[in-house]
Amino acid sequence: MSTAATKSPSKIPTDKLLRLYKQMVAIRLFEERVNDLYTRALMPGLAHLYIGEEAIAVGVCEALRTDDYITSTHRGHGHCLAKGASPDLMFAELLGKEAGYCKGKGGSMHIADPATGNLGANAIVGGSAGIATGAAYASKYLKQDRVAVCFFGEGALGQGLLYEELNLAQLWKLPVIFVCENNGYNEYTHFSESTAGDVSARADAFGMANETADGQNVREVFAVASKYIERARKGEGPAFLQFKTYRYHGHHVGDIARAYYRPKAEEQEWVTQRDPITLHGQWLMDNGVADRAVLDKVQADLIAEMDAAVEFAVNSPYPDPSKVDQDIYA
Amino acid sequence: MSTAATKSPSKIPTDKLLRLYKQMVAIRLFEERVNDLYTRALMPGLAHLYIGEEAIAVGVCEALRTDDYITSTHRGHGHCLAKGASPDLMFAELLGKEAGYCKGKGGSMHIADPATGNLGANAIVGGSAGIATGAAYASKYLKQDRVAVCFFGEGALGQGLLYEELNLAQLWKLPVIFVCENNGYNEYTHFSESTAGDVSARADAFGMANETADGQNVREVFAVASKYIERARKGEGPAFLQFKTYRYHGHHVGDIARAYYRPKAEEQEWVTQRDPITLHGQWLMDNGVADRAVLDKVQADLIAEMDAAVEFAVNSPYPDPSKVDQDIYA
Amino acid sequence: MPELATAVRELTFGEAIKEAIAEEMRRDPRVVLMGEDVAEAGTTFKVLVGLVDEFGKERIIDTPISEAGFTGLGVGAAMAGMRPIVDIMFGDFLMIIMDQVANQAAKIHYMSGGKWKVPLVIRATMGATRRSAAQHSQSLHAWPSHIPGLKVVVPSTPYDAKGLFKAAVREDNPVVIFEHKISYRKVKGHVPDEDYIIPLGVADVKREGTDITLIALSSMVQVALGAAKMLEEVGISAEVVDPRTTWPLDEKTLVESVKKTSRCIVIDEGYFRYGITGELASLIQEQAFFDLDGPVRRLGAMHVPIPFSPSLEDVTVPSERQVFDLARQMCNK
Amino acid sequence: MPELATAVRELTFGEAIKEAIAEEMRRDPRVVLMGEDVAEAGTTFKVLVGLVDEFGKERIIDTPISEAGFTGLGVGAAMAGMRPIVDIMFGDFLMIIMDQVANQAAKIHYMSGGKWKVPLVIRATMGATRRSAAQHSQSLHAWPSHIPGLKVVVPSTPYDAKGLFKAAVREDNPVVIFEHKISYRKVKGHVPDEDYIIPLGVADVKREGTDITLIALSSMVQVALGAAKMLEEVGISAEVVDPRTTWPLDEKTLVESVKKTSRCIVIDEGYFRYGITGELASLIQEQAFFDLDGPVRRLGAMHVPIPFSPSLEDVTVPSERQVFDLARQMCNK
Ligand SMILES: Cc1ncc(C[n+]2csc(CCOP(=O)(O)OP(=O)(O)O)c2C)c(N)n1
Ligand SMILES: Cc1ncc(C[n+]2csc(CCOP(=O)(O)OP(=O)(O)O)c2C)c(N)n1
Ligand SMILES: [Mg+2]
Ligand SMILES: [Mg+2]
Repeated sequence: MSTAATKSPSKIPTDKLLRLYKQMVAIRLFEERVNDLYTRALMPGLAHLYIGEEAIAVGVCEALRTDDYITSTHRGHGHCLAKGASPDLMFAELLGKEAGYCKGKGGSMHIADPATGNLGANAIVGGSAGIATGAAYASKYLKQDRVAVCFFGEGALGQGLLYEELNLAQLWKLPVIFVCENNGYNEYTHFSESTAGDVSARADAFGMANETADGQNVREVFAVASKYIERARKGEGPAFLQFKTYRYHGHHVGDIARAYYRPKAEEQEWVTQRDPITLHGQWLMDNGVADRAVLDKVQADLIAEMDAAVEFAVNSPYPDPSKVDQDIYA
Repeated sequence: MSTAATKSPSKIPTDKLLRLYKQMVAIRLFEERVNDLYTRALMPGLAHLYIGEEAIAVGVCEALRTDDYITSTHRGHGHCLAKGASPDLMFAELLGKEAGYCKGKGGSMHIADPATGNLGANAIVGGSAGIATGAAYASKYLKQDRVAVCFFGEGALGQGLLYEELNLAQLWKLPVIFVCENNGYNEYTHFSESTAGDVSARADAFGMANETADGQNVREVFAVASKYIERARKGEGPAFLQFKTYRYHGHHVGDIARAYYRPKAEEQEWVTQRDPITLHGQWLMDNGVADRAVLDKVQADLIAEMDAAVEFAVNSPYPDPSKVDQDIYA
Repeated sequence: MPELATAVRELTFGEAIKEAIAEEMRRDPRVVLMGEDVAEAGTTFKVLVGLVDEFGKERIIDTPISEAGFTGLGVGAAMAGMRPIVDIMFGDFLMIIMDQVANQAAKIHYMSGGKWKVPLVIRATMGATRRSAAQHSQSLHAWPSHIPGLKVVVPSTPYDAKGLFKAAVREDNPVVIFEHKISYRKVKGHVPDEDYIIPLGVADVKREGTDITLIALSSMVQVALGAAKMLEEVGISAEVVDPRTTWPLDEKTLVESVKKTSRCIVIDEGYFRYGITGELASLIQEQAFFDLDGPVRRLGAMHVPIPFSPSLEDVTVPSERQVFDLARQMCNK
Repeated sequence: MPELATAVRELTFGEAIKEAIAEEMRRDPRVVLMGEDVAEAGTTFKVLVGLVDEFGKERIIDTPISEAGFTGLGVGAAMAGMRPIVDIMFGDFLMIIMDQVANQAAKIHYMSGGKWKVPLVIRATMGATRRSAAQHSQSLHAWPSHIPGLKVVVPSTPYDAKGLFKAAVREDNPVVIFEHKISYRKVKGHVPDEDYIIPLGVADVKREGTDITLIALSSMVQVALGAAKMLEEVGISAEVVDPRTTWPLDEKTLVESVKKTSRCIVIDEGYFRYGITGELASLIQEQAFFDLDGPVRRLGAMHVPIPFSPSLEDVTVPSERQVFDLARQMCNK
């Protein structure tokens, strides 16, 4: 595990430290509302909540520029928000409304937003590895200095495509960062049942720089990500980062009875001992960056924003059926 | 590189040492005739010659039982012969004759033979990795003790499927040996232009036992292969073996002018200094296992056999067009 | 309540498939099933819950998320004496495994001159309107149907699902079976508690009629039956014919029905263009042209990527109303 | 010899494609081409020999043997401002890249509500009778044609190849282009030394006629033209119509021709079942039923894995003689 971040957390400016907190809380609140919308049968289909993993999206995306690229996954709300998406347009998309990011055509698993460099969430596990690598290739070819981040769950280590992209990225020294969010489970199966050997060795296989770090410590994520993103930006090549994390909820909102695949005690342990928001909040207070009142204010403001965003989405119209065959071709 | 074989070559019984020689010469003679048939426009399509790489197929297959499995590649004649195929039926297949192994339906890239455990050559680079792994899975499930060998060129390291199979094989401890024949070129491109990092690290990525050895030394190949095949047979899991080798001829029989992608001097170096047949022949003489007359006799007998086989094939009839829609379904 | 025991036993579509798999696994120890989360989770769709308790994790096998990897493994295992069933969850993932299915499994028997066999069953799903968007809602049965060497099964009822699935497991050829996701729980019907198979390549007349033939597959059989009821009310007698397998294809039953009724609509949930309906409409007009009252008509999924929003998604799938309107117009009533 | 300069310039099919690529690369620096052995080797088929000398290895890029990998990379590069051409060599390898093509490239524009674009060209090949056996001889253009969001180009002449390829590069959508391997050297024709494009979705009447319409694609256009000559000798006037793109599809030109001639054969080199001919025959009968003299007929590659042996392979592809015989029978002459 990296110790870069834990050793010198103070290198992160105060406003950034607060922003890391704010962004994590925003994702948490967003996802709680998604769950609620599902429970109230207001959301069509399903959604995969990012609760518990917020530090990764936030730590990584706060190290990116707006014009940098990301690709995301089925569990993508956190990445989209962390990269700068607006909650109102996201909720609208999740509810299938015309006002949504994708005019209701994409839904939870396909939120995309050129304005924030979001190349799109993806419902094919591992399916975006090529897209991220290609964006990095374009950045290099066009002599831009944009970096692309490919977020994926450890389940994507099962997809051959990922290895083809790791090889291409390393061979051509592309500015792409592969971020493996290892939350321990591929759906309802522990990753040790699906993954032979060491995860980091999968990057070593291609001689790719890599590091494994604590995905519940947002400062550590930010520090590690910053290091490799800047390295990539300078043309020094790609990296593979593994962050250890946990999803508190089910694989998707409908996955309620989970005891058959993971113990309640394990869930409790992460929720109570390793929550990235609690930990960072405590650290901010312990280090005199903010007091409880400041943190509470952050949360209160976000609650108001999120509730307004939900209301906007709920009251927003569905697309007219006649729009169904628009946007097939550019 | 392994030194197992070079340290204790004498452990190989005399008849085996001679058989290793004979089998390599058989492949060489076979392939020379393929080239000749092509040049004389008697062979439809193309073929990829195995000349220069004989020690690998022979060293590995001599460590296998007849009921063990192999899968092969577009450059597959050597593997088929080494596993026990008859030259006459092979030539017949290459010429598209009814008497061929596949009734003329497969051709050079698809020779298959259940009698010798040959699951088939494959024209999709890396395409047989699953088939070999699956045969190993069946062997384990059915409580047989058969081992499966997957032969592939280093170019197949570009195919994602291979990594999925390495993971599955290691995870489930399947008796499959992945044999990477690294002849330095993917068609007309040096493998260093297509392969990031160390080849052996691709196996380490899955925690798979692996070894890299000299593919021009048939005794070394045999020793290394024997070790891992017996290990797999005992249920101790798969292995990944890389053998360094060289193809003397073009990527296929029509690839004559090669100077634009590899220097003549490099070819000459391998042909004159590292020929597996010359080296092993010399070793046999140096170590008093055989004298020149014995080796000449081996060759002369094989020439007679190969010429008869060619004649059989050339004189054999083409399949009747009415057979075209037989064998689609079992 | 002894009466209940003699009542007709009804199963859902999903239960029928589970029963087929269980029976075949009991009958033949070479049958195993592998896929992602098939064991304790009983698949994402929960269709196989409980099977692992009977057969153990050696035979109901959780895999990594490697559809191409375990399908390829299934091909090799089938060649080496087993009868594997591989489960790829969403039919959309067919796109990932197509080389193993169509370049390998489909061709090995032929390329080897008939020497090797590949008795492999590939379970895929199909069907939209689950609000799963463009990458989890497709009905891609046209693709494997285009490839010689494969057999393709698209059951519409629990009864058919059980009998066809059992036939597929006993086939010596690779078979792709498309299970309709919405039907898993929604479609119920009589399923005998016994060992029966339905041979692949035999169409079924799901409803007899005289005025128009509705050829429908999978989910569209229910739609066609619904439309047939509506048509009956306006005095049109519709025959509903279900090919049940796209390959082998029971051309005769289809053509004979159309020769009798002189009108035909082909209805499928796959994308409209270059798919199932094109082939079937085409061969009907080839073989029944002079009996036809007018052109064979087709209804397929709208030719668009499948949208997420309910207001859009619902209009992409052929409806009873559409079938009714078209049929009525064709019958001039 | 100044006369030569004014003579009509003839190029092979392969040369025309090379010229199209070179012109587009000169015009637009965002265009790059990548694939296996495309640079110094100029592709396996030697079609691009020399391009790397003009454009360098930064723009004519040799890749690892990772078709899915570099196609996916092409998708991302296209979204991020480039106009990549990816070359997958044998069309059979489409099976490996289908997820990137049909789940990703095809759907990204739609799924993003029109926000992202994927201006990607995918070069594939098609065509049998090269004695390359079942995994290197297929014509799989029906598959991408089935998927909304893709455009599919199947040029038959050098003139069309150049104009259509250039149009494909300028498209803001993913386009799959199928180049016929045998045509690379065998088919020659006039190609202007200038910048012209042929819009996708415009069929071309390759030969006018009055008795029967032969709708043919790619290699089959030559076969149809050959058959048309033979038919002329027996007094039958055949019109040959080449759709040039399967999607978008110029239905109007096809239908109008058939309305005029009242007879139609659709000829394609893809597998016969659930492919191109089914769709085209189907829509012709839908739209021209009452002008038809008899059913629309079809000729496709035999529905078998493609065999290696010349004696078998040759009978799998439709021939001039087959077209002639069928047309003659349909015209009762
Ligand atoms: C190619 C593919 N296979 C299977 C699925 C179904 N699926 C969706 S999410 C998921 C598990 C992913 O696990 P992981 O990558 O670890 O991400 P996590 O859900 O844990 O964030 C699976 C199997 C899919 N969407 N795509
Ligand atoms: C999936 C796939 N991509 C490309 C090809 C074309 N092809 C045939 S052989 C070959 C090179 C293979 O190189 P390697 O694996 O090193 O084997 P070698 O020819 O050196 O024995 C290529 C690219 C193919 N047959 N299959
Ligand atoms: Mg996970
Ligand atoms: Mg090689």
